[in-house]
Amino acid sequence: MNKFSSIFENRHDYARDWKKRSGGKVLGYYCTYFPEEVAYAAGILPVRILAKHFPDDTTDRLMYGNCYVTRDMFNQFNLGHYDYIDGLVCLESCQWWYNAFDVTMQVFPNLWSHYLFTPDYPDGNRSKDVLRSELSVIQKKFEEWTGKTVTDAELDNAIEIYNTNRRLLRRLYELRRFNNPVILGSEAMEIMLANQVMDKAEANKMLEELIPELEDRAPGEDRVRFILIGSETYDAELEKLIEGVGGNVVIDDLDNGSGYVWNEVVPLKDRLMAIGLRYLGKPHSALKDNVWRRRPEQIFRLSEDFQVDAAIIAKQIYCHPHGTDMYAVWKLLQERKIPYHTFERDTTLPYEETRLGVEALIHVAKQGMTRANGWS
Amino acid sequence: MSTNQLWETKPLEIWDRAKALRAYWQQSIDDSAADTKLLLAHGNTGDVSWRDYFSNLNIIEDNPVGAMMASTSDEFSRKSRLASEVRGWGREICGYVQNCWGAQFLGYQQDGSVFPYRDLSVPFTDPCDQHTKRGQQCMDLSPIPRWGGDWPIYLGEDDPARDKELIETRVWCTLKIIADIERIFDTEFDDASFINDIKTERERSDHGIRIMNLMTKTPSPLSQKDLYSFYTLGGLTRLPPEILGDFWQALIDEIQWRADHQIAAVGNERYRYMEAHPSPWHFLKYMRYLEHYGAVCIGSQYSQMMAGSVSWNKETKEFERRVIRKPEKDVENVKTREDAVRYVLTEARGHRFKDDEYFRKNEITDFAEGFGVQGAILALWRGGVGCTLTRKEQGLRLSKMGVRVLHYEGSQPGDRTDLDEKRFLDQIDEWMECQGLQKIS
Amino acid sequence: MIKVAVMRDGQVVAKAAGEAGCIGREENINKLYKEALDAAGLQESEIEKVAATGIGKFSVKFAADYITDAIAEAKAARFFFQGATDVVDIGADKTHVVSLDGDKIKETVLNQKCMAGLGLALDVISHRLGYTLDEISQFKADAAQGTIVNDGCPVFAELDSFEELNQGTPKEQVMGAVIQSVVVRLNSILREKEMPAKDTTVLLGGVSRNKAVVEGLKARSGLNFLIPEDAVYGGAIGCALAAAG
Amino acid sequence: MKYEYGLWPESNWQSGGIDWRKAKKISAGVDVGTTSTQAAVLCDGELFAWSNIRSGIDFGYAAKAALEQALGASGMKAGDIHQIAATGFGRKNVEGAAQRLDDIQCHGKGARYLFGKEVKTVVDLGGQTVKTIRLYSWDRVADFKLSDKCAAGFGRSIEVMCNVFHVPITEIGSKSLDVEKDPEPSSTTCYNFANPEAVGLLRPGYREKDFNDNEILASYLFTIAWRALSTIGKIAPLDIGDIKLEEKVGFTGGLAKNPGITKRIERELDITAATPKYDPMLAGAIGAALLQ
Repeated sequence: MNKFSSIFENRHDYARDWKKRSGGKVLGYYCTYFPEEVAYAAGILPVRILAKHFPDDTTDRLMYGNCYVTRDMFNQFNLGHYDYIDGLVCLESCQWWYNAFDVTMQVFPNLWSHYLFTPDYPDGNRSKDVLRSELSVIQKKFEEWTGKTVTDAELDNAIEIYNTNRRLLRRLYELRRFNNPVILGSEAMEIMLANQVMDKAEANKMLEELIPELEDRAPGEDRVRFILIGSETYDAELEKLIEGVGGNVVIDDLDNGSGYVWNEVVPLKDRLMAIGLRYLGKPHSALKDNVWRRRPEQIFRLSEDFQVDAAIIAKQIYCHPHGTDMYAVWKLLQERKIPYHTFERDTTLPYEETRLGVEALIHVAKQGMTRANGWS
Repeated sequence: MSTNQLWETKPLEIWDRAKALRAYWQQSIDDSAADTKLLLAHGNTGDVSWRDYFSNLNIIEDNPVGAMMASTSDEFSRKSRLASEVRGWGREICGYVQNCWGAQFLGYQQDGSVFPYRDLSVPFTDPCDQHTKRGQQCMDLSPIPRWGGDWPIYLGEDDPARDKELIETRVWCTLKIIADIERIFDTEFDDASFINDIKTERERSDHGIRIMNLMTKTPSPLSQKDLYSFYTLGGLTRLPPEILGDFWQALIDEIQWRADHQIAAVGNERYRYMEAHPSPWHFLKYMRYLEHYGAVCIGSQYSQMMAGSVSWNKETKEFERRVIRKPEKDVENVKTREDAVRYVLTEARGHRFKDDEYFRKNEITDFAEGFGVQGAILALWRGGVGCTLTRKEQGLRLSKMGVRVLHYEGSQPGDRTDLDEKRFLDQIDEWMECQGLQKIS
Repeated sequence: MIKVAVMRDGQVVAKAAGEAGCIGREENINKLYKEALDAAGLQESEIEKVAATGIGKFSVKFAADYITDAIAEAKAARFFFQGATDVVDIGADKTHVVSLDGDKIKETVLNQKCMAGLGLALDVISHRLGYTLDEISQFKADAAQGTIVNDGCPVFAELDSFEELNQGTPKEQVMGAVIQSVVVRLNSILREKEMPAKDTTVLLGGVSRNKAVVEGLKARSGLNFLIPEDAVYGGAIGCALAAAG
Repeated sequence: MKYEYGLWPESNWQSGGIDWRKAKKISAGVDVGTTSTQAAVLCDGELFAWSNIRSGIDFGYAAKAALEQALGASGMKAGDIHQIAATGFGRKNVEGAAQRLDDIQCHGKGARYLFGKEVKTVVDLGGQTVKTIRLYSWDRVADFKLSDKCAAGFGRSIEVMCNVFHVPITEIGSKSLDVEKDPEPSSTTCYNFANPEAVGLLRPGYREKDFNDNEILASYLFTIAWRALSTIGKIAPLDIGDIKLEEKVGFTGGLAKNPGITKRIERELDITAATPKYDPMLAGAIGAALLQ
């Protein structure tokens, strides 16, 4: 467990060390709709750009109104934390991410860059063809960049590695279905975040050792079961805070959480089409859920499968995709009588202020059984 | 003429005709609410004008409704925004959305009448993320059909092979919308007039380009105040030809006459400035305040966008039509609905906001050069992501070429709560006086 | 704060400063104006011209002219230091960066609304933590020792400082962190357009008296500020110069 | 800046009618907030003594001081209290507290005591956050909402603005009501915007007619009332229509004593709030004492 959290903590050193070992290139991406398999097949390490708060006096010059996360991504580049990144790829998703990508490219023009169009209407008849053509375009650009062609065998290998990774991470989620789960939400989230910044082959080896260990663990404490909904996360602070008050996040509807592992690439003769279909078929992120709604249904299905007692909705300030979906999510939670608490995150997570809401939610969910008499 | 008046000035004669058209449109909205016409949310996608070709369909687009609510009643728009905020749409949602769809939750309009609940919703996909999810607000309230849609773009040079798939997905989406509306609402799409309009569409946007070039002259025959009203009138009402008559031609002729005789929109024009993206709902107030300094606003990429996709030709010093992709079939042999849709969607990769921000970064500097502006007011809307995305960069780019840039802050275009008018007026005074201009009227 | 400056033949002969308030602001203005005149030993009739500037300039009913802040600051900077090329005015409710080009004003930058009331927030938080402004002025650069508060918004910074106190962080560290967040934000405002010149930037405004902030800003931005003795009265003096024409 | 206008008076009270020596169970609750701290001592479930002081920055000391001031000259010493419970922002620093209870439960229970059985919706207008609580009939919390991040500290901002305005905090509410018609609120996102805007309203020629002093106060307090409404409204169901709260509504917290805020909220929701038996700021402390 702590191997993963140490990789997550000093992810920059890990990436620099990977570059020394493999001599390959590191590609930064922002949105989890990025089909990483194509990059991996070309020998490139895809790394998700993560935000971590540092005093920020570099971003006001080119940014206004951004959520703190995209500001920090740009700030990290200015502070030199991402000096090992060789290229950046941006997708048609949230415009604040595009803004972070665009201003980073203006300040670091010699980075390799590419804009990949992923349809906002993922279920359209021609959307799969568009994504297929976009993948072939980016594959050619990878080949020009690395100087070697991407063979079908390499694509199959990448698909196999990524599907194994998803299966292993999905087992972590399955372990959290049971009462008194053996793994806490914060531990699982740190493993997820570590997996998004490391070489999947190495991650699979570490997961294959870790999961049997977990399965022999004694069941954890009896805690209130939460589902975490909202903007993508970049650390496990919130999960740790919830655990500090007697709760435990057993499932999440985050794009970089369950959305990252919920479905696999179904191999087809046309490899790029197979990869594209996986990303179009994954649980919708807020910006892609535009026609008949799937997100509320997905949230309810996860809540029922994992027997959650309450929902925590943590949205970044100025995160408009999740802001626009708020009504649909609230409406579902109210219909299905799932108690929920919504709050906004910013650079710092004030402990007492957040604890107030989470603790009250536990009492509303566990109705009357306060710690004094019995449960808490 | 008073001593400070540099140019002769005269009110626009076309004005009363424009007022009549707007009154006609307002009436048509009220009638349609009465006679069970289907109300379509947001559909004014600019590719296909749904109202003209579906007889029983009427469009109520949320941007103009949100803007009108904000400008007519602070109190009611504040109540609507509260109604939308307590249901989840907080501070990061565009003010137009909060105004228009907040009233949906109140259930009544400003004049107390019942809120016109929509029957279907077609997306206006391109400009900003708020648009990608626009039209969901009514769908989330009650299960009415809403269609998906994309505005595919990419950075870098043109790649016809890559373009092909991007166009195909939009063609398929548009054809699906038309077929579905026919099936679900048992109505009929008027293909003939749609195909015919494609032929005439060309000359309506030519009008736009001519107005644009006329406004590059000093003094500008038209100021943004009037241009923006014509923009919303044209874009908003899309009145049928028999009502419109030769309105656009008459407008062009009058502006041409004014340009030839140097009749200015603002008598004491001594300073020209541009603005960015939709004028805020209170634009009349601050443009008139600036006219005390002899400063005239000549428009923005948004209001001049009536002209469609244009580019600035440095040699001829003129804006000209910009077509990247030649449709396979030229206008004459566009016969079927699919041909027409493919023709409309192929022509320009789109002269829309996302294009300017994403891959035509020279657009704003060309625009400033073309109109010979000395200043630019670039608003920083905290909630409207598409309107705010690259304002700071453009500010730096413009000030590098010598244009004095003023940034003022507000929450969103349709929301008065956050605009500190006093601070904005002080900023205008400072912006003008630092450039050596004093109030002269 | 209201600041009054009386000048004769290009020299400052009297100054007065006092609370502005909002209710009864005009009486405060008149009272201070009298005070300054008495200090200068002048009658009201002997004053040739009165001008006003600042956020509440229009409350000075008897002013003949209203000067925008940028011009007043620019004149004050040149009055104090002939070779000044940039002026940074950090007051209670605004931070202003004015860059000069010859005797024209090249560019002005006003702080963003999220960071409005920088000086006021510093005053309020330090008062709440039990310090006077002079005490926090003596804080050393490493007072924060790693404590970090939000540097984007003073309200969140205030909330974070409560959180730190609640965790038991000593109040010196919390105050040091607040000062550090103010310094970070000021440095960000300096960088919005062109960075002011290294050695010819004049610092005006009430916060210029706060050495901790000024030293922190010098270290972070690399500028050596020229701070006149009457920095607090910069706006008033510049306004008087502008009135003199 | 001088800080005497924003200092609201501290107070304490001891009931003459209860002989605490005969009481079987003496319980106390201490609610340590970011802005104010209250202590309440109950004898067999009846309010015996309370105090309401400013929190300052040493929350542990504030709790001790609040208890001492509550006991005052009643002869009871802290040692005589059987059980002390702590709640609120600084509850962790209260020594001698047997339990640290959740704020929302305490406010619900305390409001039930202050307003009686018929209160169903409790609106706590505190210094840091606005909390809205919906109670079941059997006095457990059914649902609660907290104000969002950018609305933080609006309560605290009144203290600051009183110092800026030079208007005593006890009069700002009534003064702001003394206007014929409420002007538009100044910025309703955050008090950091509202402060400069409210002060700036003095700029003549800025609106059709200039603002007199009371109208500036009215515009500022209307801002805070409107910001509180965005939290209060969230407790109402999501369906169509204006905000409808379950009757009776009780206001607690510091701003409940400011008519400029409560009257405006009542007018907007057209409700008439219940009147508390004791100081509305005591809800948290009384609830903590009762809930142990």
